Amino acid sequence: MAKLNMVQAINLALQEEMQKDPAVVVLGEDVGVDGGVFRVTEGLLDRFGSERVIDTPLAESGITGTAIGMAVSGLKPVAEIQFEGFSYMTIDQLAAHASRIRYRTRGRYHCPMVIRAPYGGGVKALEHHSEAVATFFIHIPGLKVVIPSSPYDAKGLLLSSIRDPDPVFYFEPKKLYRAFREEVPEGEYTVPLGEGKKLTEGNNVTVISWGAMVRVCEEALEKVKDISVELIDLRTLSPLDEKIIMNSVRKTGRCVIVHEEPKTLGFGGEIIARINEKAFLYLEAPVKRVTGYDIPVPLPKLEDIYLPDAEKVAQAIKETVHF
Amino acid sequence: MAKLNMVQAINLALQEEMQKDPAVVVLGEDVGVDGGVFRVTEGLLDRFGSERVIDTPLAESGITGTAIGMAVSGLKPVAEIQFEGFSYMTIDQLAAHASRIRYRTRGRYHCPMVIRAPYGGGVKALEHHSEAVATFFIHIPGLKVVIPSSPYDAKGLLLSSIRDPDPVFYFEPKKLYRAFREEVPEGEYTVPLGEGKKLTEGNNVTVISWGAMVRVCEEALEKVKDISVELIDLRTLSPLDEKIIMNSVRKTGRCVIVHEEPKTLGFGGEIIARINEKAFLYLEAPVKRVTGYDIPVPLPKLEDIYLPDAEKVAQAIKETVHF
Amino acid sequence: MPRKKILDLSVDWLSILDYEGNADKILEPALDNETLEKFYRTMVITRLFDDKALKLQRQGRMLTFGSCLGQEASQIGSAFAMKSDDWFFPAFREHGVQIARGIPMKLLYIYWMGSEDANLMLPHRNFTVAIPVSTQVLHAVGAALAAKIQKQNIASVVYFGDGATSEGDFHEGMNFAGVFKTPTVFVCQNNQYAISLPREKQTASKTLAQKALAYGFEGIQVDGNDVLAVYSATEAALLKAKSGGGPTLIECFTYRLGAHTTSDDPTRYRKKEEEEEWRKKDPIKRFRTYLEKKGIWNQSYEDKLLKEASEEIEKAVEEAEAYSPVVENMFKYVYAEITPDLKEQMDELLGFIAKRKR
Amino acid sequence: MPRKKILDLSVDWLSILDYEGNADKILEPALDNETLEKFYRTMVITRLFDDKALKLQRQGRMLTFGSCLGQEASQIGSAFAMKSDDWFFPAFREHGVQIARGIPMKLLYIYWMGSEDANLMLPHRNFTVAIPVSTQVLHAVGAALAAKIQKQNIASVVYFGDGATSEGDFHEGMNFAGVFKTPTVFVCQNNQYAISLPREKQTASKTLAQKALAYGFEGIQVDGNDVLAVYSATEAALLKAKSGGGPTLIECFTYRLGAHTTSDDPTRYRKKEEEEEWRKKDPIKRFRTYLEKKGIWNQSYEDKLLKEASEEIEKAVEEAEAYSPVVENMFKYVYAEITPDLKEQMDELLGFIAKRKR
Ligand SMILES: Cc1ncc(C[n+]2csc(CCOP(=O)(O)OP(=O)(O)O)c2C)c(N)n1
Ligand SMILES: Cc1ncc(C[n+]2csc(CCOP(=O)(O)OP(=O)(O)O)c2C)c(N)n1
Ligand SMILES: [Mg+2]
Ligand SMILES: [Mg+2]
Repeated sequence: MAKLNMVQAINLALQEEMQKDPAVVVLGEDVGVDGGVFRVTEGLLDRFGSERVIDTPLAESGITGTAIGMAVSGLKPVAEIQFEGFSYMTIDQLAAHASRIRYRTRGRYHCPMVIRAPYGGGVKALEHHSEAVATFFIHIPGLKVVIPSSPYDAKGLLLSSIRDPDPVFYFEPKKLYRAFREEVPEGEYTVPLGEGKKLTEGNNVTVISWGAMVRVCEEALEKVKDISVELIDLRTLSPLDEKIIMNSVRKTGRCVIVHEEPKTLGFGGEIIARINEKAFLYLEAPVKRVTGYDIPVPLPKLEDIYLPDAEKVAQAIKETVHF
Repeated sequence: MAKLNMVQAINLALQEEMQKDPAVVVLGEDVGVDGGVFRVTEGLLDRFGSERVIDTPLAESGITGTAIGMAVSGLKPVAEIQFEGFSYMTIDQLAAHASRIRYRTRGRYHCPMVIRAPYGGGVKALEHHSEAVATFFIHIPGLKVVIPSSPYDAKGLLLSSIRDPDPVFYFEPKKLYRAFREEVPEGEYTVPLGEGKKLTEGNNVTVISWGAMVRVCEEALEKVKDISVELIDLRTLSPLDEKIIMNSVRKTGRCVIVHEEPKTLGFGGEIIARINEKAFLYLEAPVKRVTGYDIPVPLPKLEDIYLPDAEKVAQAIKETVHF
Repeated sequence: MPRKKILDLSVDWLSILDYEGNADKILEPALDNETLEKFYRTMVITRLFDDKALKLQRQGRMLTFGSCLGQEASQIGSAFAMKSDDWFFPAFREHGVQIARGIPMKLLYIYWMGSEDANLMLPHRNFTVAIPVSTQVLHAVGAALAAKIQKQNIASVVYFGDGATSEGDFHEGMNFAGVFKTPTVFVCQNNQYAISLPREKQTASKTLAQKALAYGFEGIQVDGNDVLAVYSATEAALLKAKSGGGPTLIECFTYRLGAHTTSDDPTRYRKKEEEEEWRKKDPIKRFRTYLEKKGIWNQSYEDKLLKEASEEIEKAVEEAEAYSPVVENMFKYVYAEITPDLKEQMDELLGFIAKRKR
Repeated sequence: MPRKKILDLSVDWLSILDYEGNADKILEPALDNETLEKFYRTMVITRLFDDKALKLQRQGRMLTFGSCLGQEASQIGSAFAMKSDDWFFPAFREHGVQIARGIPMKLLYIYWMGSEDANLMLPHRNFTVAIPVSTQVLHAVGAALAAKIQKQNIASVVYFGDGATSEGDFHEGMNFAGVFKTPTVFVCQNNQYAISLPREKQTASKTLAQKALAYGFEGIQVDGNDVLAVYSATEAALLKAKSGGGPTLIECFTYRLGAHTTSDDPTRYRKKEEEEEWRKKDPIKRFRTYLEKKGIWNQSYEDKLLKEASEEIEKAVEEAEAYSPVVENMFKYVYAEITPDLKEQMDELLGFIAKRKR
């Protein structure tokens, strides 16, 4: 078993699944010869050839719609959108088609495809290269949305996503691409979609997050050692693991949600609504959100203060516990 | 003063503002010769000519991006997207550009444009012609989102939208297009963006809605005459009138939100989050949502049971009051 | 070195049948009488199907409906060039192709009466209609690319209108097809209007066929009211596609004789005289003249056909109207397995319904 | 009636200057020495600006940066054909055009160091860069349409790469331009790659210029390493645009000598030999030979130019690095008036910052 970073773990998942299942094909801009701008698809072209690792022209709706046609024809396309900031152009094909093929044909056809895209801020990138856009996709019925926060989960969740008979948007927190390594087994294991994970057990307050912000929350925990925090990594945003949230909040009575997506209509609001609906009587304090602001993600000079950080999270935890 | 339906009120607003301000131009599919598929732009071409009333080729991103170029050049384009179900194709241009021009140029340039589109269900239309897509646009910082529920407001809000120096997505609940008439003054009056409206005063429960669902809520009120309901029509979804919500909920302690958008990440969730944050201690019951389901809007045979209706709303009101 | 012409490109026009029932001797496709008769029969059934739909709509028994009146040659000619294994991707006006491909009329009616339950893609590789204009172009390219990867000797045929050529997805799809040399036939029914917008205002190019040149493959403009020309062009394009020659764009030059849909009033944007001119070019009448000369058609054949077809259609309508949709289907088919969320929402709705019945 | 050719289309190639410093006598534009010298100077400054940016980036003093090395003729030739009143819409690699248009280099550096505060569109009608590929094409068409409506005798010039021609927005923009005959010049810098994708895999058409034919207007392929050819073609296109002749697509056939950006490693996808071949075609060297023959250029001129330019650039860098962005700007310019929501969020953030400072 090797220690891998997230890029390597995703690459390994692709290698293994393509080896195992000839229906899996990879397509996108620069995914072949170049191995992807983040090298996530490195080596795939050499190993599987240009019929299964397809460098496409520069067209995001085109990639998405083509993948749909492939998926209904029995392939399992894994398409890459080079940066999440260009995923807006996939929304029409996803919302109008990919997500509805099963529904519209009453199960006679379905659309097993994955769209992968690097996600979110924190790497001092150009405009449109640091955005957190999950809301647009979570809000599409029939689509699933996944954001891993560790190499291990990244591999396991990607395998589940590729094998899932329905379309999945798989976002890769680019800040974590090479941030750390951990043991990632070779070969068969999956992390099921729709299941969150408790990272710490605690009684005072539940902290909910996903993607790169999970690591920020862990940092924050170091700053509030006197507080017993239950940290939950949702991992899948759609479908949501309501159970893990409600069980925890019913126990702690307090909750902080941390995400880099803008506040208004970020997923945190929806989670608060669910808590309100299903754990109202358990709540001892308002649920707090630590989020991106309702502004376009600023260029790198101001990016750090834009993003949630350990201090902001720690303060929110303290305020919630001492409400 | 004439009694007008919503189509007529919107048409009147366009006529008056084009007359008054030569910078206002209308563009879109079938808006000219045909007068729009709902006849909203009827008569404009004859009156203002083909340089100001522009029939465009069939391309939604094209219409949006072209409008952006016009807006930065000093015009005030009012673009029509023929149905909300085709508004997905506007998201990229709106999120990546229209909404950021002021921000990116630190106020040196701005983008005064309006996109109008018919909105939502209830008219037994084809697929993609009955969708409620506000979330996608509310979530875009720098964009404003308006949905009127009456002819009077429709005119006043459209005038404010056209005059607003920033981009506005103005959704027209098509179920209300010809549903009823009311007095709509000719000439100058506006309804300000960002201000909700109390339709009834009440003490037991706050009901919040917008667009066509406001009329459903009014129907529901007939079924719960023994309950004192404060009904609020938000009218503008972005920016949100938090004050009107908090003042009411702090008084009633109970709240029901009604929208036809799908539940998950519908705007109701965000409102609940705000109430949780700002009126937590006043709440005597969980806030309830009556919404569209998290499924693609079904074709008309099942549309009626898909949409919130007076009975569903009345039941939610009762449950909330008797919690 | 200085200014010079580096590229010569051209577009052809194809027509085979004249209005007197004579086919060009060299271009006439070698079709047996049975096949010719099938073409005719399907064109007639399509027209009756269409007409019935309009009547039902007027009586409030159907949703908004877009008739294909006048486009029968474009649709039937191209449809019968396909093999049943080929993929078919329609826009929303391809009733004729759908009927030719063997989709039961009952299912077509159920869909247009407002239920997804009919979208079964029966019998084989018949995709559901695409309401958003041009989106299906990409699906067809993807399916063709998949066929190539899977080494299946099939092609995909995608239908769209003149208006559709303005959309980004048309462009991205055409370009992918050119780059990957996918076995795709793009059938553009240029019926001269996109709702109210006339063809000349849709794009400044002289033909739609020439748009293929931007993607490095052939475009041809075909007399879209000539079922033989459309058949020939499509057959040739499919042959080319399946032998590795890549995609073709076929512009069927035709006319939408009816309104855009039942919600549309064409008198707002076009002259009656123009419609009349095109009515004279009726593709069914034109083909009938040819068949009559060949001894395939006569009045008693026509009478029998009309009678049989009408009966078939009445039966389809009856069955369609007897169908009532299943509420649970709204929730059951969003994902392979219903999610806890959706289960909860479904149960809530079923509760409402049960309560109301009481 | 039967099969016949109905359309003949063609594409021209334009080149004026050879590599020995000779210009085609007929096509040579009538430019005075001062103008020619300005062309050269701006090309040289651009190269130095660019080089400095790469160095700064390697030292961690700048964001990811895309050099325009090798494309100076395409950029400067087209830029100086514009009038200052014309609209300029860049992609993200148009440093040369930006410099030619008079945007202070200090501002360009501030932007690429990571602050929007520099995006002032100074001095006039110079739009901000568009990072999402091809989106700016539509803005240029809109601005040109507005000019037409407002009866301003100006044009818009929009820049994009070979890769950009695959995007839907390119198509929709080109089509709108054709239909509305907008005064727009589309300058496609075909630098042979979109990141790693070579031009031949981007599209199957032989040229990019021919794509204009799909929209009913002219496309021309120009030697993009020949500043005189690019200037001439752009000037002619602008003249046509402003006299009501509609849009033109100019494909500048050139080469990106550097990496796509500082994050890119071109050895992964192309041969050193290919780069070497193109390095021989250096547009600056080529133009210098011409100027030398004309007596405009000599070594002492070059030395002086390099010295002055370097000083100017060092000063710009210094000023840019002295700039620190204003936090409030993040909130102040989202809407004309700050919303209560944003005010609250801003105050919260300012509170955080104040607390940290303590
Ligand atoms: C993306 C999108 N925009 C707008 C519409 C509304 N609409 C339906 S059909 C149509 C015109 C289509 O014209 P064309 O492609 O020529 O096909 P035709 O209707 O003539 O068969 C329009 C604008 C739509 N369905 N999809
Ligand atoms: C819509 C979009 N997709 C992907 C990218 C990532 N990306 C940046 S530049 C580029 C290649 C652009 O190629 P080309 O248009 O030829 O311009 P060049 O870089 O060669 O100047 C890509 C894929 C982007 N910026 N925008
Ligand atoms: Mg048409
Ligand atoms: Mg390029």
